Amino acid sequence: MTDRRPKVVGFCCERHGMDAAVLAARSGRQYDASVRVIQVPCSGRVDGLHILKAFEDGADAVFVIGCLEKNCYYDTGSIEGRKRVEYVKGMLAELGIEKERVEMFNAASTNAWAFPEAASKMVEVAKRLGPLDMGGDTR
Amino acid sequence: MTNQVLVVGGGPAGLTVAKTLVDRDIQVVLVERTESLGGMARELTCKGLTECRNCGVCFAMDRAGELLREPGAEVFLLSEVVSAQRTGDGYKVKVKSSPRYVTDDCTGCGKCVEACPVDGKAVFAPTGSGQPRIHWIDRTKCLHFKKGKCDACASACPTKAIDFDDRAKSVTRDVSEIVYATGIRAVDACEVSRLGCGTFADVVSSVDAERILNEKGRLVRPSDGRPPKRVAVLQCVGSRSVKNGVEYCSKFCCKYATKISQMMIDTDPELNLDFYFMDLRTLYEPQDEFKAWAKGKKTVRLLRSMPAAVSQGPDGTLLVRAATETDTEVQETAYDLVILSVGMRPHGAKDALAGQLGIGADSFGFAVADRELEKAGVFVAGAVSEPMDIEEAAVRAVATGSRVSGRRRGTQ
Amino acid sequence: MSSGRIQVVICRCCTESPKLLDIAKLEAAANDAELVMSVKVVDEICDGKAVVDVAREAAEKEIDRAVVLACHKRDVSPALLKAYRRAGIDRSMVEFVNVREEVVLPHVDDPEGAQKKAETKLKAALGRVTMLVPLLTETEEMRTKNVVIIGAGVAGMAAAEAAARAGAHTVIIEKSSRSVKAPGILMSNTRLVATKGTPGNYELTIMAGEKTEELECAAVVVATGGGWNSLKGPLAKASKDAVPLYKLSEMLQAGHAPKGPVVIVDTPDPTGKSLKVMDFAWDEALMTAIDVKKKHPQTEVFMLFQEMRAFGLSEITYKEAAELGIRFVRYDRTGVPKVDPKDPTKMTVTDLAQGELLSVRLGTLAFAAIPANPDNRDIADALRIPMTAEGGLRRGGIQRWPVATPRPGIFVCGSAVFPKSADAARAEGEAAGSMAAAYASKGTVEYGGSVAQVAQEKCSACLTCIRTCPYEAPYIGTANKVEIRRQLCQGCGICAGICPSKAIELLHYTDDQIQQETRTMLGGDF
Amino acid sequence: MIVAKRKPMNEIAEMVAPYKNITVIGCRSCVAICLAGGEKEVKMAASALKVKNRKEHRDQQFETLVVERQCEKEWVKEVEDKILGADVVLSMACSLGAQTIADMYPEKTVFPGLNTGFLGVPEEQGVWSEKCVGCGDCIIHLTGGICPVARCAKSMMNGPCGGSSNGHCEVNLDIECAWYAIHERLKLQKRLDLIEKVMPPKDWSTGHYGGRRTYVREDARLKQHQKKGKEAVQ
Repeated sequence: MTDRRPKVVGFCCERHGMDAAVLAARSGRQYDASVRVIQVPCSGRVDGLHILKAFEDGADAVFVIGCLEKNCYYDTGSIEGRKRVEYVKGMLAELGIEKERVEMFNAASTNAWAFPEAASKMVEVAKRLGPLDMGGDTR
Repeated sequence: MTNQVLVVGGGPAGLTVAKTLVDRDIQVVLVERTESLGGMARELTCKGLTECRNCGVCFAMDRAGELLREPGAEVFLLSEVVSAQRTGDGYKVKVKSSPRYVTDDCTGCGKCVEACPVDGKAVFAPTGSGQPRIHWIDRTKCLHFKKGKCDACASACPTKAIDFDDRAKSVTRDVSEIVYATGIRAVDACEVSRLGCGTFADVVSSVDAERILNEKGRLVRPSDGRPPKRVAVLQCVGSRSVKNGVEYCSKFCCKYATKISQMMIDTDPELNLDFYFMDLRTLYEPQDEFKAWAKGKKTVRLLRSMPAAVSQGPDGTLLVRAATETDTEVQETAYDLVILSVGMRPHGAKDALAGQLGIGADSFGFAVADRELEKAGVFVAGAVSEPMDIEEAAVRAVATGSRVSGRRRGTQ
Repeated sequence: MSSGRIQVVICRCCTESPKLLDIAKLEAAANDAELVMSVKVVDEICDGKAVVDVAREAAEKEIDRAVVLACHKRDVSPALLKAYRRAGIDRSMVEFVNVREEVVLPHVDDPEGAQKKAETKLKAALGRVTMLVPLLTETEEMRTKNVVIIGAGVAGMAAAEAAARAGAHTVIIEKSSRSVKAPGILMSNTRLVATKGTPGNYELTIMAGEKTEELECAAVVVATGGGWNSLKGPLAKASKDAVPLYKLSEMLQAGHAPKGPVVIVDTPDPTGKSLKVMDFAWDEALMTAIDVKKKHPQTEVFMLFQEMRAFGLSEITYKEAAELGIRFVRYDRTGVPKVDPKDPTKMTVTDLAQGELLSVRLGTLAFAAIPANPDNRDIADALRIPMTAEGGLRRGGIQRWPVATPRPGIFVCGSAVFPKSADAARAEGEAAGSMAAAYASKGTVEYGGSVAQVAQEKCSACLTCIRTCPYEAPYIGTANKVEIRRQLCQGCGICAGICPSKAIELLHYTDDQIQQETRTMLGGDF
Repeated sequence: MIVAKRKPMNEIAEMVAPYKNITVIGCRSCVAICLAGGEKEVKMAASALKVKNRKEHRDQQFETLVVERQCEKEWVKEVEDKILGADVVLSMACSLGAQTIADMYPEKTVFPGLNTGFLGVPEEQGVWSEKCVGCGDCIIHLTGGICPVARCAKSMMNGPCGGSSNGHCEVNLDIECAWYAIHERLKLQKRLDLIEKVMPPKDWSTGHYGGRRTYVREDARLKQHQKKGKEAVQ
């Protein structure tokens, strides 16, 4: 059963995060269909709890994508978003769960490569580490 | 009187003027020569990975996206203003649009480009991050028009967006003001023959480098598609040079080159990067910030020297010959990739339309419009008037927009 | 508990090309879902007829919320939302699923995966739409058309002129006694002390001389300029006749001959120990040097610099200066200019181009540096706008607008942000002034929508939200618990994400809504 | 306020590992404010443990709740059924909260989810520092409002030790020497004469060294006649 598709959830900001995803799509860039995107107004809206709940609910990898720091539509939102991701990384690492399973990315609206690259990286991580409830050593 | 303003040019300045006016409930007719909006900005890459480096590229492209959705703006792509006639307090302008041969149904998938049998292709996606991202066909190359039978792209298109019956269109509009923002052209790096441009595949201009970065997110060598290990960045290629007729400093090259250098090091901290320059003129950045950054990186060297020549070594590497800072000796250093940071020339200030409107050009070709001309309703915006980066072009364009709307208040 | 009467609209134009998805299956899934009262598959939702058709059925079936499977919500025709509004459905009750750019286009080679993704997204949207509540927007009248401009320098004057031209009432606040001809009111010897109020209705507290006054305004332009008068450093100390560049230029314009030789140094603190300078007035320095040389050809002129930043067309001025015989000396931190302690008219510096120690007589010493204005701190504090570490005022991210701060209605321009030439400062002032006037001329401020909301019974008044909000929206209210100023909230949700007591929710993106959506997304087939 | 920090998640996981039904209780007072044990942290800790369980195919039930002040019986009483219904309680309050629950329900196992640190103040968002050790005999009126007992590593009472250099403490150069700070503060207040004043040896019996302390305010206590319910019966 380990050949099931990895479950990847992305929290994507409505501004440059989504703009980058749309530009990528219009430029014909492809990524794995197992990436599911949840739109939030700003990466600063993402709570560490949302990320953990996503893992609880079956995600194998979670990523947050927002505007570039210092160019966030909401001024400081993507800086906050990164901090939340870092905090969750710390919690997961303490529990022996690979912290690579959660990642923060930044994108500008003109970066066609940014969203597919982030999505593919997380799919690759999820494939490499295996499903959260099967693969991986327990340490 | 008419409530429309004609904006010539869909680059950062033209877009910002247009958006400023539309926001003030003034209708805009925007005429862009190429197949999509963005001007030079669409060729350039965003220079941030995590943190914004304030290059302004996204600002221009976001405005392009906004303008296309704006009901108050009429955008003509692949179009030219063929004439502008003064009529009382405004102008009657004639816009000629070339056919794109691809409808709005295009999804940008690129299957048509794959299918096109023409060497060098006859159907293209807009370059860079241009908006809208709809393909277009070059009639002069396309076999359908040349031989009248090929329809490879049409049958490959999953959305049936190819329309060979598309026709050139001509429209006239009455406008009250005209904003001339035809922007710039990058200096062709090959004009400076001694630096190996055109001779060696891995000598690229900074515009090419940005294009590669924009497309792939990382820099690769054109010759083998592999990431370089040793890179040289040469400043002031074509700028500050009497020989090229670009005596002025192009202003934005130091800003953009230092920022793509930082971006390259961010993506590959192992990369060896040598930065050759005469004076370091980073815009809107403390003068020693880049120097301090370079000092903190073991693999980055700043060299105050204008290289004399680029040649090829026996192992295929590129050799950059440059004097040391104190001019005491000449050294040759080997690189995998050489980036020539090119300057700019104003574009279109000497066009027939500019002449018709009374826009003059100075000895470098920059457009000159005085306040008298503005009273007559002709404004010049953006880098066609003097060297500037995107941010400054945007700021000045907002100012121009305010003068346009101010004139309107005055005449009403 | 979920409730509502849902309409599902599927746009073939967005979902079917390229041919990938089984629309019939999506339609069936929508029909099978709970609470769905109407499913419309239309050829093109941007088509006026389709919109009318959809809206008619929505009205007939008493629909109160909708899920639209199309493209990016920005690109869907605004006519649809208008039609829905007429049918009594608020825009906040319409959930868009971007099938085109999130499902079809990026998964062209994986029809099976795309189909599953589309079905899951439909399910998640159906779940989400039942949890939505209509959002309230309110409008507030602006009480004045005033635009207050702080600083009567180059940028401030340009701002005032542009704002006045656009029809605003301008009030210039200038801290010195300088009197200039400006449109509107000029208040000299006046400082900004504090700000209250909300965008469009700011209430400034100003000190005019010794008197405290209140000033209402719709928008503010900050044009405090650089801190030329705060020049300090070893060179300024060593020579008591040292002046900022603009003083030298004023002297020349007044017809006085400067004592030669004239030495223009970039900064009074070349090692950068006590005075960090961001940039220099190179344009003006070069023009002043040329002015000296042209008016007084016998006077020797030296320019000492670490980096000659003659941007753009200043390069031509630079060349002209060199041709006129102005001596340019580049130095670095290993051989900085020093004034002889025994003879204050002698300066030595290592000329890097010549590689030798140069000795210069000091007639007049001027500095080209534009240090950050020390007043910026008080201004930023009063207006609650951010600053850079170097002491300049900070703008918002460039993606929004070039002269704007994160706070609506407050604009910054000129050297208050970063040192600039007079010409660039003027353009910025003009831009900022016109933006402020355009903001003020709107006459009303619209606010509300997706904003933060506090459950006061949960609030610990820990101040975390107040400290992290970029917009000063949360504050401690009368109950000693946090309240949100809806006029200031822009709906980013930073506070909701950071509140340690989970007392703040962002409407439209509540924890429940986000978590429910995540759960449905992950519950579907992969 | 009381400043605490979450225990590393692995320690928490290890503690609760043998149990099936776990109630996690946070507190809305000090620990919520110092971002260690408010509702968000409680839910995140439970969620993180559930993620670990998902990975290891283990089944545990978590109940999460937050009380206003876990150090007071009445507040704890409100959630009594959740405490009694659980196999074990994980307290995400300071140790006072954890001990209150433990004392009220002696038969229940209570685990601390936080490490309780000190009495301190938030210096800036995200930074807390110790300012008081609760010695029971405050002298900051003599030291310019700066407590030498808490802020000097050696709790020196009459000026700095020999390790003070350039205003920094020898124990850690990042810490300001408390007595240097006191000197500067008194100078500002023009009360430098106070620094000359010799303080007698401190009576540490008012502090922790005198044994467990109890403060009683007779006028606030309820008389026997005022008590209700079972509290009235000794």
